[in-house]
Amino acid sequence: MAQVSSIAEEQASTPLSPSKSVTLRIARFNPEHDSERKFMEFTIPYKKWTTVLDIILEVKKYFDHSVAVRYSCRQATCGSCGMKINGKPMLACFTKITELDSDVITVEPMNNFPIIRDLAVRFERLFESHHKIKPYLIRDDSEITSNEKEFLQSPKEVEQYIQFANCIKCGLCNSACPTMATDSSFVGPQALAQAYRYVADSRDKGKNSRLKIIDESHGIWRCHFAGSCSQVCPKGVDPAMGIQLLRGYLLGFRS
Amino acid sequence: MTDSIEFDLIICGSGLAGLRAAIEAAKKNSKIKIGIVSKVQVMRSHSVSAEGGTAGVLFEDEGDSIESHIYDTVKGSDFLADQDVAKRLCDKISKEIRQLEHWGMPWSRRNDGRIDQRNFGGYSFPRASYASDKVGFFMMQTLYDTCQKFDNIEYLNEWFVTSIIHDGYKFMGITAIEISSGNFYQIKGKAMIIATGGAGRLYSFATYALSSTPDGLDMAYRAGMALKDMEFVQFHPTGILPSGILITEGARGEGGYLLNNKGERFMEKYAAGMMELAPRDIVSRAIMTEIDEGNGFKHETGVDCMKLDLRHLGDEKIKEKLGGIREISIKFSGIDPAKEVLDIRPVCHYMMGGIHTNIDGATELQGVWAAGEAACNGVHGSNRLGANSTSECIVWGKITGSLAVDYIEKNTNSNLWPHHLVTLEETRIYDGIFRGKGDANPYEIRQELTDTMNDKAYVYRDEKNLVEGLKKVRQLKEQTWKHVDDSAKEYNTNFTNVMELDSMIRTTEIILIGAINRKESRGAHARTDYTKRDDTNFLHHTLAYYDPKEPIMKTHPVTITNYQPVERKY
Amino acid sequence: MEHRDENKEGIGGMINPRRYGIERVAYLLMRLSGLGLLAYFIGHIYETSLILKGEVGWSEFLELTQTTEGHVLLAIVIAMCVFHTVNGIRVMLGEGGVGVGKPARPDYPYIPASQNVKHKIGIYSAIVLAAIAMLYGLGVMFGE
Amino acid sequence: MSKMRESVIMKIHYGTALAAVALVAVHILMRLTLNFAESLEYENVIANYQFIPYAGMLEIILILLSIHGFNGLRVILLELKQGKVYEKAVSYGCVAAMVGLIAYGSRTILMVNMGMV
Ligand SMILES: Cc1cc2nc3c(=O)[nH]c(=O)nc-3n(C[C@H](O)[C@H](O)[C@H](O)COP(=O)(O)OP(=O)(O)OC[C@H]3O[C@@H](n4cnc5c(N)ncnc54)[C@H](O)[C@@H]3O)c2cc1C
Ligand code: HEM
Ligand code: SF4
Ligand code: F3S
Ligand code: FES
Repeated sequence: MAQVSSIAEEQASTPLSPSKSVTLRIARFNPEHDSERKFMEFTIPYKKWTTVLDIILEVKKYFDHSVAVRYSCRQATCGSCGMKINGKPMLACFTKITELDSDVITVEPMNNFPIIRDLAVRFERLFESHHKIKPYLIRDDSEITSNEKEFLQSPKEVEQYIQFANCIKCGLCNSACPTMATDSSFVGPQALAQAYRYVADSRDKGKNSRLKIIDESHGIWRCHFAGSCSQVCPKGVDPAMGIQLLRGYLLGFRS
Repeated sequence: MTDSIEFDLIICGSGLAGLRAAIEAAKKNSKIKIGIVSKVQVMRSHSVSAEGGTAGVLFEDEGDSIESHIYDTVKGSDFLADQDVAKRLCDKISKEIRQLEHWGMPWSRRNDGRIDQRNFGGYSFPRASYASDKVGFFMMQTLYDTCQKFDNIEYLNEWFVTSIIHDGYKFMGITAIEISSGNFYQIKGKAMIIATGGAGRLYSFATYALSSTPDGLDMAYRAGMALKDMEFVQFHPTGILPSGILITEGARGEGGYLLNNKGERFMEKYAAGMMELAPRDIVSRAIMTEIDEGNGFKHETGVDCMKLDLRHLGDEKIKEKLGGIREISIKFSGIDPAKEVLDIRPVCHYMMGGIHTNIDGATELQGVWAAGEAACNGVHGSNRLGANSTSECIVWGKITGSLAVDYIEKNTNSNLWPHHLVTLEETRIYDGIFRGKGDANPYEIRQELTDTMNDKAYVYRDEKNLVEGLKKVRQLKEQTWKHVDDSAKEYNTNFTNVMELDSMIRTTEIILIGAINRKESRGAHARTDYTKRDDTNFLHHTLAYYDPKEPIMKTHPVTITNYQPVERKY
Repeated sequence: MEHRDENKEGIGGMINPRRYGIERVAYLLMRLSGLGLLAYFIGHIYETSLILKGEVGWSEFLELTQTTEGHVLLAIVIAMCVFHTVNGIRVMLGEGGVGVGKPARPDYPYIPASQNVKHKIGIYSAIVLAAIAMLYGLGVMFGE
Repeated sequence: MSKMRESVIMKIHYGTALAAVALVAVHILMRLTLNFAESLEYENVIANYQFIPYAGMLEIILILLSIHGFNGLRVILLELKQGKVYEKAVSYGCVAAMVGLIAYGSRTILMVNMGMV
């Protein structure tokens, strides 16, 4: 039967075509045991579609089982695999080796998140901030009664918020933001963009209560429109835009 | 002493089914304590990858009917669906789609403001509600965000559940490892909902998230519950090469063509009525037949494939309705679908089988329900229609959430906590796995195992290959892979990976034995040595019960209400 | 709660202008110029208070500022002032939601609309104007 | 100030900046109306101070920029480090410095204006 040729999506051991190699440097650090971060180096062959996540998992499988890294979907929709790749926060599964244009790839845990071990970081703060801005439609009739129809919404109205709804909570924006670099209490671009996502939804009636939540000393005002959040966002969310539009309400530019 | 936590309701799994159940339970009774225990963080569950749509009748005023949805589902299932269950799904889902909308779901809309629907395989009406091509992601977001309204839901993010504790007939709790700290816990509870999703990573070429392994199925199996219909594994016709990431059926729903190397829309030969929008089992078989007849292409990795052509849809339509797969194909395959055709091949995509439940999602163990892909309530029979799975997750998430609360309100846990079972489990995983010894690399074993499944139990199956596959699996099982080289406690995914492998080996055995036993072709189970459906001998579900040596296989009747099996033509 | 090292990037990360484009340079210059101006402002209030010491005190102070260092310092203050003002107006507009683009369906490859030419032009013109003003100031001061 | 809503404070921050743009422009232009060095001669400066509208403007600039500048400093300091005590100290410290600077500057303006030199 012709169907038996297996496909090595989880990476076959024998490469099918001659391929180039890259040096992968992985930051290793277990705060419970180690006093400092060390780097381990591996030389890994790659092909044109190989991603950084692929080679990290290659290392985990064949060289060192103990690499701690978070991953799941491998298609840039689950937001697990954010890390610092050659100095910038990116999704490992959404970054091809060929795009990096470098023979050495250094992967480190994302900044501004506490390290659990190696590349895996804690997300509690991001989840809490997200929770804080009331990320749901606020209105009294959001529980449906038996034969009720949908709330009508035109494609144009959907367009007002859909881009912000694309956020996968990967935290790259929070890792790139200059305020987050020093401020442990800042709500952060991820949550602020989500606040705008709901405010901009024509079905929502919770604008005022949300504005009140983010109008505090470590709220929206700690954003200085540096824009780095938008530059690293892998999903085109453009949190910087959402935040400034949201602030427009507070400054009275918009109503 | 093992650390202990207590909840009223334990939900294992934070995908669509788990979150929907949590909301229902939290809403119904704000006093009960709900714990969502999941080995990934809440928003990282596999469900976020669902792309194409959620089926449900919304336009009865424009000619659609629930009756038709039921029949399409039953016919799609090759008549192995339990028809009362299919009816329940189709009756309930329309309201659920609107409920999601009321919670903020960004469904794509028609110009008149109503929720839009698109064509999907096997349906006689455009019935799949969609949100561009990220329906699962947006549904997950809507549910996760709605969960934030409730104070009685707690999230145990990245906790690996290892076993179910019960006293022989009634649920008592679970054991789990907190991955970040490596600590082992017993979690007591009055009721449990298993929503651990599918196990498609049993195949190396799969659309699934890398975390989709059969741990949940296996823990239920080990606890004495039956696994049902495991031989039915759905192969989606269009997995993109080389990654295996899904190109949604919505791509064909919007008008995409499948082409062979003669440039023909070959589906004409196999399903002239529905063409590319025939159910998945039929399209996948057609692709493999074409390839076997020499009408396929070779991908640069050396793999046989077929082409999916979306160019005629135009750039704007692709951006608007298929933005996600556009991103995927440009990024991972370097192909812009508006300009070039895509290389695709059938790919492991869904498990029709799962934990045996009744129409309410109740398992054989009192106090335990199962919902979503992990459950097998019989709604999909031998072949699920596209867009019916997210629907199923929502409907039974809600049903089980509500029933579990009723149960909790009526029952108190008076029995003595079975400490010895916890100790037994601790021994199993720490002495048997964590501190095990051996030379075999568990990751290589996993690779071989999943490659074997790909080779031996793919779209077309036969006795010889299946038996060889089973032999291979048993060989692998005997090797010394049960050891964890990473000795640290914190975030030890080496440990969880080996535990996943442990459950994978048991589950593949069940799939292969079920497939060997079913000497007919039905739905997703297509045998070249028994090419016809055999309703006299095989119109029944398969059950597998745990035995340390080998699964005990049984059968279970199919519920037929209105529709007698007929030959399936599209 | 126990203290956890948050692995924050710290001041070094906050001020590093090399990774995220001109917007991040503007952010840094805005902060530096703000602080610089504040320092100058405090100094300026102090120096003008010297006038209370009568003509002699004032002239002594004037002489101090007439040195080369004084001129250069003043030129930098002029540059900071112009940059901070022009960029400040840009930032104020942006932060009020003006010129940051319209929400729209994002298409891959994603280009964030808020990081648009209008704002880039704003930043560059702030820098250029600051440079011109500084040169002009130097011209006036050293031209005598 | 620490009890004010952050939006009120920041509106003041922006407002003072905008107002300052105009006034500082006037202030600098005044330096350039005569030639620069001349404008700084003792008599001219004293004359300026004693011209009441100009002195008033200086006072306003003083207040605006003190508010703006020290609030800017407060913002930076708040972002640098967190903690209840620290943040309180920053807020009150900045207000105190602001008030101090305004007082000190006003003293100059007032005394020169009233011819007390
Ligand atoms: C690529 C793709 C596209 C799809 N598109 C569609 C579509 O368009 N329409 C449609 O109807 N269906 C679609 N499906 C099917 C559908 O997405 C899934 O069936 C559905 O999402 C399953 O949801 P779930 O809630 O059952 O489980 P999942 O979302 O798979 O969640 C499983 C959960 O269980 C947890 N878990 C597992 N094991 C353990 C353990 N040992 N301990 C603790 N937690 C554990 C996991 O962490 C996870 O949270 C698609 C499937 C795939 C693969
Ligand atoms: C006259 C024109 C001025 C304008 C239009 C202006 C505008 C601004 C704006 C909009 C900000 C906020 C920046 C942000 O949110 O990131 C700011 C910050 C600041 N300003 Fe000004 N300003 C002016 C003059 C001054 C002067 C004269 C001083 C000094 C006394 C000063 C000191 C500061 C400081 C210290 C900051 C904080 C820096 C920061 O947060 O980035 N400004 N200014
Ligand atoms: S806004 Fe973008 S970068 Fe930030 S968490 Fe969401 S997807 Fe990630
Ligand atoms: S990077 Fe930070 S400063 Fe604002 S625009 Fe983005 S949140
Ligand atoms: S693995 Fe899911 S985003 Fe990378």
